[in-house]
Amino acid sequence: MEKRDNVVYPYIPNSVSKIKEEMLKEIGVEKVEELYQSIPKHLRVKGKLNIPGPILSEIELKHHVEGIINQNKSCDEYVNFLGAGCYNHYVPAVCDEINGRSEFLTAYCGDTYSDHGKCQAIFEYTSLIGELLEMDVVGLATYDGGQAANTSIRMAHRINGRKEVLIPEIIDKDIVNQIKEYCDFMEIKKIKANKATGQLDLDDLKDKISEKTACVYIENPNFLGCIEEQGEKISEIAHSYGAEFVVSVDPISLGVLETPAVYGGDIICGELQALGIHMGYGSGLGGIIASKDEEKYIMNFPNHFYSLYENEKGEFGFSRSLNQRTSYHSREEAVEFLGTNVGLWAITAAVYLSLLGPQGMYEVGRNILYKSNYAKKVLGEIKGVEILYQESKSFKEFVVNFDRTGKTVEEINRQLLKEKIFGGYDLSKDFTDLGQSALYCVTETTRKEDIENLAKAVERILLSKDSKGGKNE
Amino acid sequence: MEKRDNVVYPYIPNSVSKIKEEMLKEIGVEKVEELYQSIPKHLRVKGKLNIPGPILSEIELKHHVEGIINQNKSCDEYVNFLGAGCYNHYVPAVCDEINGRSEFLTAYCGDTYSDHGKCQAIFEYTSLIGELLEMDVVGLATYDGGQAANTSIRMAHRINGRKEVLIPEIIDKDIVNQIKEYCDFMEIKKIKANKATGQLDLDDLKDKISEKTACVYIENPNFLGCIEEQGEKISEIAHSYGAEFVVSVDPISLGVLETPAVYGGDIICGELQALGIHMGYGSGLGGIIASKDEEKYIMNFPNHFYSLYENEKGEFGFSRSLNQRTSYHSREEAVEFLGTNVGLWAITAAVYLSLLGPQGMYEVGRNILYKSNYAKKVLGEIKGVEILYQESKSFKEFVVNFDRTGKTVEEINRQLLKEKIFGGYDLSKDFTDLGQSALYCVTETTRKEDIENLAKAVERILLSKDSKGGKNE
Amino acid sequence: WQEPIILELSEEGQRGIVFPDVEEELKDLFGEVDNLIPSNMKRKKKPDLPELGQQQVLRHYLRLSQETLGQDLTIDIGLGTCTMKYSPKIHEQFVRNPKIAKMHPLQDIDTAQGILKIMYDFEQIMKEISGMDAFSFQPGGGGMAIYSNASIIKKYHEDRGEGDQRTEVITTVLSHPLNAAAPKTKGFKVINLMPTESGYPDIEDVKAAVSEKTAGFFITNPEDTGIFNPLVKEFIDIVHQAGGLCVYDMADYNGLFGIARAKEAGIDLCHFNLHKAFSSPHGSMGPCCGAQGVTKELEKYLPYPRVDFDGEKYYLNYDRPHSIGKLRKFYGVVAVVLRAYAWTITMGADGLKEVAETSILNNNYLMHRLLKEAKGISVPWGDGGHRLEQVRYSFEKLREDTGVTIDDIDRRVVDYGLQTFFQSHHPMLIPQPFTPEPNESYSKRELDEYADIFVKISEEAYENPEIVKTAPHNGPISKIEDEIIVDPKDLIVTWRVYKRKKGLK
Amino acid sequence: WQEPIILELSEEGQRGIVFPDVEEELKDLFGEVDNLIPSNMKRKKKPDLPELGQQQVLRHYLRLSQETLGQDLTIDIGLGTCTMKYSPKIHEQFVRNPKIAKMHPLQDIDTAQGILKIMYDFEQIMKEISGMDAFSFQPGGGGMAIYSNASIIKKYHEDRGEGDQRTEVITTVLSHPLNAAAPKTKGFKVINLMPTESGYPDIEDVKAAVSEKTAGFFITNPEDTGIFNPLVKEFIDIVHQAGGLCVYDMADYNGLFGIARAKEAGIDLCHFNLHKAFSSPHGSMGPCCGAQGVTKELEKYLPYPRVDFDGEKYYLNYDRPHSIGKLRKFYGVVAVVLRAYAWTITMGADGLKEVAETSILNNNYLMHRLLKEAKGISVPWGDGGHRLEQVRYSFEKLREDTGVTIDDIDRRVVDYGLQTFFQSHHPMLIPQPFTPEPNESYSKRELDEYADIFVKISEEAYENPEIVKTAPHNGPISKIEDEIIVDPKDLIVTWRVYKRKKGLK
Repeated sequence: MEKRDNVVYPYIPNSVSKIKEEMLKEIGVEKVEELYQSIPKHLRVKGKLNIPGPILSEIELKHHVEGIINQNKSCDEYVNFLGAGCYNHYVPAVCDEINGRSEFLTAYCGDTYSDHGKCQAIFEYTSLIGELLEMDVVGLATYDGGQAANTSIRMAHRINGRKEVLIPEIIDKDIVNQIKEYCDFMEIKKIKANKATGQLDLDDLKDKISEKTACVYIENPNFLGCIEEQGEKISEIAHSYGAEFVVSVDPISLGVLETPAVYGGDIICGELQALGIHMGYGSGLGGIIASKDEEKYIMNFPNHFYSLYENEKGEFGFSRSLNQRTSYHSREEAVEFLGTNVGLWAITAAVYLSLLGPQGMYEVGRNILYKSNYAKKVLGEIKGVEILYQESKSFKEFVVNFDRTGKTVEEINRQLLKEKIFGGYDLSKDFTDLGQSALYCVTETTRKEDIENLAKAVERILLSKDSKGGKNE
Repeated sequence: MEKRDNVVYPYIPNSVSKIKEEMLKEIGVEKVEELYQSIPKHLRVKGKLNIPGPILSEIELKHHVEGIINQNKSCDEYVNFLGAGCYNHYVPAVCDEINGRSEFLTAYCGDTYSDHGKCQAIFEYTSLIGELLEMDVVGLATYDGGQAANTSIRMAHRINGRKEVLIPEIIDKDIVNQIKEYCDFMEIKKIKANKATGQLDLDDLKDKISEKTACVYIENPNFLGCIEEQGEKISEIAHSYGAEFVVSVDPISLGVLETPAVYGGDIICGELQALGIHMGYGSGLGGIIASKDEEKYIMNFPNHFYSLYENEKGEFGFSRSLNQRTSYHSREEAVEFLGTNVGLWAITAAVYLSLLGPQGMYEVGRNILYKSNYAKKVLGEIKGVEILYQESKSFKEFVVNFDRTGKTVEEINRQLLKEKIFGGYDLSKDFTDLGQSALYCVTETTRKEDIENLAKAVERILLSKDSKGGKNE
Repeated sequence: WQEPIILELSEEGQRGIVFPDVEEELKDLFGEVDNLIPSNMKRKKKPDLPELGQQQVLRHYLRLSQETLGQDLTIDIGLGTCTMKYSPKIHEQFVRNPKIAKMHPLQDIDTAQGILKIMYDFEQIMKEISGMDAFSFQPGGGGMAIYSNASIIKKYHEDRGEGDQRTEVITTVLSHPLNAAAPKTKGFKVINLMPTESGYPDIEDVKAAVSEKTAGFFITNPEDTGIFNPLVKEFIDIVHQAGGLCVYDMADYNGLFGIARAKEAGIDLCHFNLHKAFSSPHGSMGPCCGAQGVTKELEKYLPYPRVDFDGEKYYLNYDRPHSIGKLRKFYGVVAVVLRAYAWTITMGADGLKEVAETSILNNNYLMHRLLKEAKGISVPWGDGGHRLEQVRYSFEKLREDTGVTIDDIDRRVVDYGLQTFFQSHHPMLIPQPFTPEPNESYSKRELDEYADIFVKISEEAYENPEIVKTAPHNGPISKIEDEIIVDPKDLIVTWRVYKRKKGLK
Repeated sequence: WQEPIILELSEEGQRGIVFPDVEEELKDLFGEVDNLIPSNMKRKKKPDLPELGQQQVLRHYLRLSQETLGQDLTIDIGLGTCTMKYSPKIHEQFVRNPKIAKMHPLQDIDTAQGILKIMYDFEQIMKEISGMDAFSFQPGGGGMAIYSNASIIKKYHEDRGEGDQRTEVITTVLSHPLNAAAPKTKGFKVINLMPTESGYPDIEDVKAAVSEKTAGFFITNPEDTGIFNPLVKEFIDIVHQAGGLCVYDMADYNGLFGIARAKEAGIDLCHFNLHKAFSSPHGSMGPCCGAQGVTKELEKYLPYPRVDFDGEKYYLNYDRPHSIGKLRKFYGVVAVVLRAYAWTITMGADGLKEVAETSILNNNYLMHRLLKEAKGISVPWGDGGHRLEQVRYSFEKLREDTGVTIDDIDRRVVDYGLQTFFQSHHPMLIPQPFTPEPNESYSKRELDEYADIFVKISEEAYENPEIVKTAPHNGPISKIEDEIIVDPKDLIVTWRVYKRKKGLK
């Protein structure tokens, strides 16, 4: 290993000794250390950090990192039936191309003039989400769907000052925990689900709603894939108590399913990742948030608004607006804190929606409807396997119960793994009422033969006797 | 499948019926067919083409194509010791980034004003190759190293009107065939090699050279990896007969090895692929061609020259120059034909040379020298294995002879394949004198343990008895 | 380009991508797709999305990209506090590898050992860099990490029965606004300390601020002034004595690698922005990762799950009874963790220190040149001595002399091909502020070019102020006269609102 | 940007990338590296390459890329004969997959079955599209394919004992220059036929040109005029009767997919440019692929190796005793073949015909608008009827009226964000020529925008010709007054020569 003094780092152009000396001379000091003598000795690091590296050569770095990540298996190699909040939708090549552009990838908070293109792309994101949701006001995407739900709920609280939030019983435990963490001054009440449909039990809702209710929050489709048909009624009930109606949607369903704007949603939120963003082991999440065009909503958004302006030449420009709401401008006086979120995913979603257009959104939704229903059908035909919530229509996801097979989801999934299949998400821990159930997900990337192969594999596994055996090899 | 009339192709925006009708109306015809009625019926295609497709959805296209190409094994999966004209050198990520930019990828023959950046990048390619070779005139890269050799030889012929070309006996059969194909009006004479060194037999050269010799063409290092040390002498001999001295070089050797400009090369050519371009099963080839700054050379280049100009504002511009030489300008009066070549690879090589700089070029050369010599050493120590041309120093490639092992290269390579190793290029067909020999190649991407694993594998294979067995599974 | 809004480019019937047709067998099985949708949930009006061919979409967004000054394209020194540094291109190959990009977060851990190892190993690295005992990479950015730190503080005091008592958080007015906003969002009352002429608060002010109500103290060191607060340990001791916890905002850690850590200052919690000092690209404002570090005592509060190693296998540990719970689904933006890991092992310990030292050198070199050559610029506070990795300058003198404001200059730099610069967080204590951060990614030539531009603009301001005031002249668009709205009714964040306001179709 | 030459950006000692250090063990084994180099072959003077940090290199070339008008970025209709069409981005994922990019051409065919299958299957597709019996994808571009066709013609006549006799090749002066240059390079004498007012040669001229010396006839149909020569079969028959072979240049086949083929015209050899009609990107002038097609009779002459299938496995067939040999090492630019394969199967038979028909429609629509609206433009030759996929216009009237030349207009379009257009190949029979090719990739909106720009420039020429003559005003650089050198001494293609001429270091 060469001595440190001789190392010139490709990422640090001025690590060349001669250049450093020139600069030090210009400044008028002898050693770099003199420039940070303001840091007291007792606050200094003793000795040298004990970390791995350096791996200065790109060849060796690539070898090292790829050696590690090659231990992973991807959903290209395995057939995936997992969903539950992150989805293996198709990512068009053009989405990858645009979000890989050095310009978008390495821009940050530049504004109206220097990052005109970025600002326009973000305005297009909010505009296209607006069209998809039929909502006029859209905030820049936030961390994830859970955070979008959190902010929606807090917005409701800020609007009406109330501290109770009603959420459905059928909901992802992680989302509940996110709400508990972020809205910890609020009281969360769960509304029961109809056992046969999975949809909201309106009687229970009526029982629990009151003048203390800040908002009714539902998901459509819900966490277990059931399409909620009672949106209009829920809206009426919520509004009759002066509560806001917050709906979380799956945006990729909106080519075929109705937007909550039509059945009375006041604030719409949702998880963005489906719209052209790779899963990335969860890296691809983003939060949609939108509302009606009323001051009480607008002024309670914590997010940046890139508003359109026209100058005298008739050119469009885009500028952050009504900044007094945000914590960048008003610190603790802001409505909520606002940090850097997922701008690149917002741009990607704009590209996705532009590529698909109304027809593409319709087709992808239709494709998922047919194929997920087909999967329900073929799995449901397996002896001992039961599809739950049959009385509801479902979108993309559905619950498969294995109670009558005598096998656990865990066992079955372990066996499926050997056939290069990621089986459905195991619900047995979080939804104990449902016994040995799994949440299966079918997207437009799932092929008909994948579904048939899954069914065959499940059948084989259920017939086999020794499927309990230890770990996956 | 939907009816054709309804298909809107994402790559054909005007395939929308309504738009087509609008355009036809504007033109004043009823059907598109009317626009090509000038094509006589007897020249028309009868019926519909019988070809596969359509696969209109990107998902299915990706599935289909990747399904096929996944049958390939790459040099990421196998350890590669093949060279022989195409090399597994490291491609820096920045090279991939730049040649993947939509702008460079989809530009073509735009010129001075619209493609200023491309023209400058090409000028930088010629400038940096000029520095590497210490040559003043560099042509835009041509199809491959063989074509560069061809043009060099024809340039020599055009300069002195002679029709004999002397080439070394140790040379790639394909290159000879390229020369035969392209310079078929010339007579090719082969100069013997010294058995011990692989270098040119100067006595044989002296015997064969004459006033009829258009040029002496050598490769340095030669096809079997030997470094030719007699450049200066060969140059003297060639020049004393009024012949041109053409040298083909491996550009990646030039951080450590002397450029032919110093030992008398008049025209320098070579294969470009080593400089930052992926092998791509041979897709990455390109031809370097350069000469001294003399009219007789300049006016005999068939390639585009992007010359630098300054305008009144002191801005640099780049424009194709001395176009009368080229076939675009002069048709059959041109010096040779000129078609579209490998502009993107020229730009990539410019990026590569800029990244490496003098120090990087030195280091990569040094790395290859150490490791290829190490490979010679450890292979040479295996019982029955002999390294040929030991009396020469070598660069990157060298010949391993297995005659005394009783096994053929083919057998050994078939066994190595099972260990995920691509063994050296089998020379037994083209170089019958060398018996069961293979040309091994070691680059900076070859790891020390790869070499050691190779040696162990070869040892194992040579010890095993049943290595003759049939095909690789 | 004068590129229209994409909805203006729409041509009816065109399309950018096709999805696989549904097999006839499935159509036969289920009939019309409407059979699969509850009748009242069938979308009645198709969304008014644009209709364009694939290349038309591509071309539009490529053109927009060219109108965006990414750090790759420009000498992006102006965005102080953001550490706009080089994000190595090789890292993009790693994160775009299907072995990362196409992983589902719930897939069996046996099939995710690679990425789990990276997360685990990087935690060990972060522990050593900071001296803290445990890290979570779940926060989706610096803001969420600060929030998460506030959450832990709250839980900590609750567990000790002081939840109702300790309701105040202290920070400095020069700390990033989120150090006030995130604790406030968590429910704390926020006390802001003002700096003295030294650039940092007086020790007496700290003493006055703490009380039995003090839950925590959020501090950045150095703040955006680049002045290191040498009394930080004393501050921390005061807060500790009062029973509060102390948090370092190390979002902009770039000038301290290998020089100063949280541990030596006695810090309880801290966070780093991996998209800043650790080189993950900013991505037009995210996604990013706020790496949250805590002491051993506080480890149990970190969000679930944690990545653990049982000697054989990496696994996700959900057994976290004391955890504050969940901030973001799954495990954070692991792609950012992977890039930060790659960068850190590339540099090694010596390289990290070189990063810090070169950043400090670059910053002081730039300051030296600007103060010497650019008329009308000054550096308030501090003793006129050296700064660490950034400096907050003031162009107040220039404004007084010429009437040219920092906003004018900020538009003018665009004409010189520079990214808009960062002035200051609010409140702007320093008038006409300008906060560049010339980190280690820039060469001397680039620093000189950057300084030259400011010297030039200063000359312009004194000689021909109009050219600066009416800038940009060479940007993607000209100056917008009135870009600040105060009435929410004027807000236009969607094209549908624009159309409505303009009375368009 | 006003981006300097990269050598001007060099800062001594900086570096863009590091290679692995050599293991100590190896250094011990061999000592100094000089021991491994013959003493007289050790490089004495390091090459004067630039020294820059990695991002500085990246930034430089990114900026140059932004100063390049790729087809992805602009409505690139002007480059007639080049078929500047959309190259789908998904194809770039295919060719950049390591399973293609990192394949060595000599690796065992068992490990290359995927790519061999693609080459084999694509040959079958090309056979059907053209009606020919066999294809080689070895030629590295259209030029090399024409050359290869000339080689086969030569070999064919040699095999029949007529090698010395058949020394002449006939082509038309409107055919691509390579149809003259490549046969000439192969050693043939070239006879150029002139067009009549119809746009194609008279049948009597063909008869007069053929003789017992005729080796071959190289024809393009339609030529760059977009006029289909309806007599082509008669021409071919005449040549065949005289004992010559006939070659179609189908480089720009875009208007004929599914409509007209080589086979029906009785052609013996032809070639297609896969980077034109088949959508592989042009890559700033390559790499590309000239697909060479021949009849059964001539198959044996194709370059070696061929990709064959033995019923179980694809393999490389080197057993080609009659082959003309080798044009390019290995098997051609297979990445281009892969893209063309992907494009063709995406479109299918119906889609290919739609490509041709839409191209013809777009072209006639543009012609209709330009002739109607742009003053000073005309379309010589033909009967004023429809054209196929392109048109050669003339701005002669405009020049006469205003003094504005086609060169002026060609610079002026850059101000409107368009790529420079193609005027005409040499010799320029039509004065002030302009040859656009609005293929199927462009939308009606884009065609209209393109037409509008030309209408506008025509108006400018009549109203304010100076603005056109002094263009560009908005390009990366201003007009260079004197950019044509005639003396080789003035040539500057390397920075070293520039420095020498300027007396720089």
